[in-house]
Amino acid sequence: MSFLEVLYFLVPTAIFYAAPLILTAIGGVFSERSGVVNIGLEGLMVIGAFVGIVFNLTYVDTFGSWTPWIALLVAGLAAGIFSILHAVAAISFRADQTVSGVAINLLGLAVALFSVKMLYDKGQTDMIKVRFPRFNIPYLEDIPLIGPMLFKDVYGTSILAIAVAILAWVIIYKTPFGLRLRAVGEHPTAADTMGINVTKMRYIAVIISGVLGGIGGAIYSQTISGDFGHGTINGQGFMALAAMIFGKWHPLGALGAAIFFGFAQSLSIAGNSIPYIQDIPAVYLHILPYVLTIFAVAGFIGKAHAPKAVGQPYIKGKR
Amino acid sequence: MEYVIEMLGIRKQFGSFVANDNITLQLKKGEIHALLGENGAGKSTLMNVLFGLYQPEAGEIRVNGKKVKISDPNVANDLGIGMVHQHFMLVENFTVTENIILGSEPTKKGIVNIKDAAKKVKALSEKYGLNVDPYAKIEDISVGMQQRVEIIKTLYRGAENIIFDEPTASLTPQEISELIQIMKRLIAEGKSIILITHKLQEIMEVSDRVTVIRKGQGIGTVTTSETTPNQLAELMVGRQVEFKTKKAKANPKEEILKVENLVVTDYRNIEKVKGLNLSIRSGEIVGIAGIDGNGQTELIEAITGLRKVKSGTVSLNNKNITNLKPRDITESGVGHIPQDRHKHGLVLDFPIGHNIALQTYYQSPIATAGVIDYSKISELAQKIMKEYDVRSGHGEVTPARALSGGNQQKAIIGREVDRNPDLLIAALPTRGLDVGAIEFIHQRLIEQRDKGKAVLLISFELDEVMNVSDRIAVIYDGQIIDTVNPNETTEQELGLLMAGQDRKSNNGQVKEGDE
Amino acid sequence: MSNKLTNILVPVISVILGLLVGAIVMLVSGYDPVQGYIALWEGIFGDMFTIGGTIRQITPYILAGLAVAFAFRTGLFNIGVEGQLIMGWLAAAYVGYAFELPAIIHLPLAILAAALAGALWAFIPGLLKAKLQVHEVIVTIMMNYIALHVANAVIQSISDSGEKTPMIHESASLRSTFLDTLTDYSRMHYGIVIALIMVVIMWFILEKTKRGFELKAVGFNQNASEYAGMNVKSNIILAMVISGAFAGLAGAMEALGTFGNITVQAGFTGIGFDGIAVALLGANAPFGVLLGAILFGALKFGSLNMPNVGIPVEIVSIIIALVIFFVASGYIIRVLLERLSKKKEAK
Amino acid sequence: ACGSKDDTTKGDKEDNFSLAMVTDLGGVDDKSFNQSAWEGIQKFGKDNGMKKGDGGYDYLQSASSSEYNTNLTNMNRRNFDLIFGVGYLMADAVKEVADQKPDTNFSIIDATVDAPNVASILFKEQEGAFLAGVAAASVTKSNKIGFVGGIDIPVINRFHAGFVEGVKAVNPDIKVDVQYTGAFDKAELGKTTANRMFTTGVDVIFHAAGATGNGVFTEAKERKAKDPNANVWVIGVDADQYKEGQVNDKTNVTLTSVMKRVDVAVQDVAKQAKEGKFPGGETLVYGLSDNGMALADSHGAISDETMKKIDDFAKQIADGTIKVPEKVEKKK
Ligand SMILES: Nc1ncnc2c1ncn2[C@@H]1O[C@H](COP(=O)(O)OP(=O)(O)OP(=O)(O)O)[C@@H](O)[C@H]1O
Ligand SMILES: Nc1ncnc2c1ncn2[C@@H]1O[C@H](COP(=O)(O)OP(=O)(O)OP(=O)(O)O)[C@@H](O)[C@H]1O
Ligand SMILES: [Mg+2]
Ligand SMILES: [Mg+2]
Repeated sequence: MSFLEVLYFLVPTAIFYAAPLILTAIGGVFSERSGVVNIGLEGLMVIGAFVGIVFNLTYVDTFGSWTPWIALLVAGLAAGIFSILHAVAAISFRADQTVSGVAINLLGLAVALFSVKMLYDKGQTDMIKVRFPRFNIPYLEDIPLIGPMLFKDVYGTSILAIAVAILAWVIIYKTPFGLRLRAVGEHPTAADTMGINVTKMRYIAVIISGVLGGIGGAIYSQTISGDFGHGTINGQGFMALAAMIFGKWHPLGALGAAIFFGFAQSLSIAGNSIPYIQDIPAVYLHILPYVLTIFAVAGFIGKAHAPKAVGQPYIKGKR
Repeated sequence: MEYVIEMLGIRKQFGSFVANDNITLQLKKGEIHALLGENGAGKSTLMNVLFGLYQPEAGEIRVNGKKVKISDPNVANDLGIGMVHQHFMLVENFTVTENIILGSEPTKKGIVNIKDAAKKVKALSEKYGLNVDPYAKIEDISVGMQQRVEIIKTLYRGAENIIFDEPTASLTPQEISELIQIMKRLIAEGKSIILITHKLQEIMEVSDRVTVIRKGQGIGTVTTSETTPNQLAELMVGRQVEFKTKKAKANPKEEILKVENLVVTDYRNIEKVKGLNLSIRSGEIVGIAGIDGNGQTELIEAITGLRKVKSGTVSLNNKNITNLKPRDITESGVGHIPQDRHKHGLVLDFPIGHNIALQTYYQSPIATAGVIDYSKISELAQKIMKEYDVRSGHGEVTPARALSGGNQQKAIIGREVDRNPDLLIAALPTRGLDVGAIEFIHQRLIEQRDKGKAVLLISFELDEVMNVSDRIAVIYDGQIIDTVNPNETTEQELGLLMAGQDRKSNNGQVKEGDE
Repeated sequence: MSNKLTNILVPVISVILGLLVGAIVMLVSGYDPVQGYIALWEGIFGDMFTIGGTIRQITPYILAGLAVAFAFRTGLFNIGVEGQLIMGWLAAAYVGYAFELPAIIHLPLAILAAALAGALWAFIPGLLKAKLQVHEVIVTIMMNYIALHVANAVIQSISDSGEKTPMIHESASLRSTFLDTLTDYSRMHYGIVIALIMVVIMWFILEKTKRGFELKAVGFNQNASEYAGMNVKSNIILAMVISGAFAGLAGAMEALGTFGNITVQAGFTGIGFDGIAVALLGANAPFGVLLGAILFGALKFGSLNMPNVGIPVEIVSIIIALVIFFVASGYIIRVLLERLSKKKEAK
Repeated sequence: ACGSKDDTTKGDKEDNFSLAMVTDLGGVDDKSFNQSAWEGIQKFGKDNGMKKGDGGYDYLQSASSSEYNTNLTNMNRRNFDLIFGVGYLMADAVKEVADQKPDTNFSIIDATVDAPNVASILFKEQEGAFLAGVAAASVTKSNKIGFVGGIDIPVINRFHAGFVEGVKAVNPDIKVDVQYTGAFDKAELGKTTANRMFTTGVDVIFHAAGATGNGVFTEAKERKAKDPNANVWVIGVDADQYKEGQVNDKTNVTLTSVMKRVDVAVQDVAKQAKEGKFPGGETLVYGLSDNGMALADSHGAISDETMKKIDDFAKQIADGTIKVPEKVEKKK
């Protein structure tokens, strides 16, 4: 591969790989910005991946080529509802938020696998037939250098992910809702004295994280694996968690971090067709993405500040 | 005269503990009404009830004569009640404007209209002379400005009646006099104020009437002009209180601490201590007077090893301790009562007993061969808690968090003094405490002095510095610009010095302490 | 109601609620819950084989739970137990087959190697956290993947492109003929003794030593600890290292007890992640972790018997997750209990 | 539920023979060798009038490696006469349980276990892969062919070696781009790898990477969906992966699949066991000659001419004229 070829390969695959992570990590941003730890992202993705595939398989004849898109919505809805469990436990029942997130992870997988068994009487689903197509963007694709990198072989889901990231940034940093969200996560008592309903804000935030995590999962299952089984979502949620922290709890940061992961991942694969690099043992390429990430957080990112009140249940009158 | 706010027979319980018991408070229009009581008397609780944060178990609240139910702060806002909380309710990484508009944000097409809001903030701040920068981040501004932000928050929501819960506890004297001006301006605008403070001179200076509560019970309301600080203190504590701490003349001996040409930078690498010299001898209390931010924090942290010294030396008993590890410095004989008891003084989630052992847990007799004998910790804690009158719910096993500020502070002082250090550094040791507790702590500092120890007192309160110290070193811009004898100076003179005015240019005479 | 009683009642009620919901799920999906729970019970306590198997299953959970709990107690979130466990597994398996030594040296050496390997793997995130304030969650997640690939590569290279290491020598094994005959070859091994000792050791470190005092203080409030003269950085690193050593020991259980070697891993073992649940079930206290591991391990192992009567194992996964939910929501159970007892008093 | 049936003596094997299998992590419908094994068992059961469940045929799935042993033991306690452990991962567990239960017959697939009551089943993956190589070399236009492997282990090495050999047999100048992804469960790695290969001109990819291979199919299908004229092909593995290659009603990217007929082997061993001729202690190696390996129907993707070539090679392999190596020279 020539340098340019490598670039034309790296950029689109990185963005593609990142899409589910972006959405899920931004879900995490919403939840944690409101003060609720969400390590249940993995479980939310599982629910999304599962519902997305089941919907796609079931309604493909009804909705045709729109199926995957509608499946995203349905998956988001399902995971949003599922996340209410976490919200109730973490916010209303004052559960340790990490515990309840772990429970979400366990429960998500268990419920999804059990349902697959009930629905299809087997351990994993069939392959879906209708997927997201990829396309070139007319005119833009002809721009030299940038065209082939950004506007060829584009996935609608990648556009969605980037759009959601920008939208999330606007919501979190520009709207009253976002201001309140962040206030609730930093200093809930202050927000309370300003007449903001802390509990409500946190519920909304957790549900948003459910919806986005669900969509993320459904993107993964519908663009990458094509079916759902026990291994479909395998640590993606934790990678999203890492992206959220890496991105300093900022939607655009999460976007960047997820794309960085994708970039590192693709780089390790591209390495196989770059002279010299292809001669080093495969294991070094396999661990490359993770090592790069550690170097990146250690070297360039430094200290990241979690929202101050994250992890603490809000109890009126407590100091 | 009609009342704008009436709280009648208020009762508030936390579990089985009664924090407010049948308390009545009536606020007249246009008055400054002081609310006075010891730490934990129930002042904040009462105000939180008025602000809708707590629901009372009994009693009623009337606003402009009409009975109301204040179910949450929104209702209070709508009724024109605003509150400046004891612990600031500010989101640290938000800007001033963002904090002010939070909860009632002006928008344009769904987007927060920060520009408009900032203009409004600016206007309000100019109208009342509050001087805030709408775009500054809270974490970057001084406590005084944070306080003003809190005030604008209430004004922004159109508050007519404003509660100030201990607004002056963490302010410098300059900031306090500014605040008093502001309150007077608010009154002039027709607003009414409830003011909580432990500082009786403030009450005397600004308030019209005073309501006193003791241990959750209402004691009564008096007109300020018809009372004296001594009477107020007695009403609130239930006994006579000494204001001017009694002490014998100092008898300083050999030099304990010697700081020479000290240069220290802060966390942003900006020089904060710039070639400072200071010497403290055994048997004397040296007070550092100065406006916050003139290098006090960096000085203490440098002496105690918490911050690296850039140049210069610190020696203790003629031994160079510059840049030693904090523990080595502690062991050479330094005790430190930190400025922020929650952040630096205590592990709030530990029992108070563990906190009392926080400097000695690793030493004999508590620890042998790395193993801690927890019964020894209990013994030590019980002893110190008895000696220093530390009151807690369940003895030494009570979480430190559950102690009142005064008791937390007494525990810290007990911990530090009990080790019998040659040098005791006390930074703002009485911040936020009631007169009774202050008296107790001052006595302890003097006791140390009388035992032949050196005491370094840092305080922003001039009367505390003047009362307790044997010598006052004035810090300005990272240097000790002068040392004065408290008996031979006035608050005015100190104030000028602290503002960086050289005394030489005033009266052409240099004094070297009481030498 | 006394505090102690509630403290016992809350988890018991949580388990009952979890089982109850599980029964409803079974009913709704057409399975017989009675049959299901009998199978579950027999899968746990049915005979010596299942009892032995249950204990075997519990063993690594105890250690993984301790690893997570220890980090939590010192203010750190170690999601990297999984990777530390894999490295411990690899190290123990290697020492187990590569050396020929008398058992009295060999076995401790293999165990030590595992602890060291786990500790080393945790040292890196600890160091980065202490020196550069890098969030340990990111680094430990990454270290998990690195462990997986590195372990596989090492296995391949020491097995000459094979898929597993040779079996460990008898002298490094935790298995015994006595336990095998007693429990009908359940593979139960003496690792449970090590795990129990570690429970006591963790308790001892945290509750008795001055190191433990420091570790906890640093975990709660770094500023105050620094002011009190503690070395915050070295305590953070030490906390991670100890946590990693526990995780490495969990790996030793697999290498020296259950499996006797290490095979190329297609994915994570899951024990490290389950350790999070175990730790939190046990409120991060050593003896709590033990109870959490018993609950978790017993349900997990017992569930294997359910497909034998035609009930999918996923039911038990659902039950486990629900139990964790209910335990986590102990606050609300407490509130309800208090109300109940108040009503009784009123009568 | 377990101990109660100990009274059924093992003597009456002939009359009511029963068999069971335990899956490795893949699960019984992994579209791969577990599924194939289960299909074989089901077929055997139906052919012999048996019922699913105790005394007939059944399976247990394993969710983690510590469960192999327990599941095998459980099956033994349910008195199945012949128990298959499917996948190399189960070798140690089969060995251990077989040693403990010398009266029960076991069989291990994809590995060898040395015990008198264990029949080891291996496949000559390299032979099937060789034919796939021939097919690939015949349809490539770019003379670039790809191989995507899962984890670098002997089974996958055999696919790899055979495939490369087959390609070389047709045209030694063709370059085979080989990449092991290090995982069997990471479809995104398969997809990205395939993307990289297709981007650099590869037009046929053979994958032996389990679910990671799903990503290879995904990439090929997306390319084909976008550009129906694209020359992209995937060769499936283990089972017939024609369905996985379906782009739409008309198009399919699956060239063929290298089928590992675990079902055939399972039925063969089961038959021998039922007849009392259980090949305990033996290692049975299934290859092209005994239908243990085969290429799946190409549905017309491979020309008749090429098919003939393939058949030719198949014969030579079957009769031993061509010996296909099991290992490739590894890059160091
Ligand atoms: N949320 C709470 N839960 C339980 N008890 C409380 C709570 N808040 C206050 N208390 C109790 O009520 C008493 C009164 O507290 P309050 O904060 O009103 O005192 P205060 O008069 O404001 O003291 P200070 O001068 O120190 O500010 C305290 O001593 C405490 O015991
Ligand atoms: N949420 C709470 N639960 C229990 N007790 C509380 C709570 N909040 C406050 N308290 C009680 O409040 C009292 C301390 O209140 P107080 O207002 O006197 O402290 P303080 O002097 O204001 O402290 P500081 O100086 O640190 O501000 C303690 O007795 C404590 O038990
Ligand atoms: Mg108060
Ligand atoms: Mg106070």
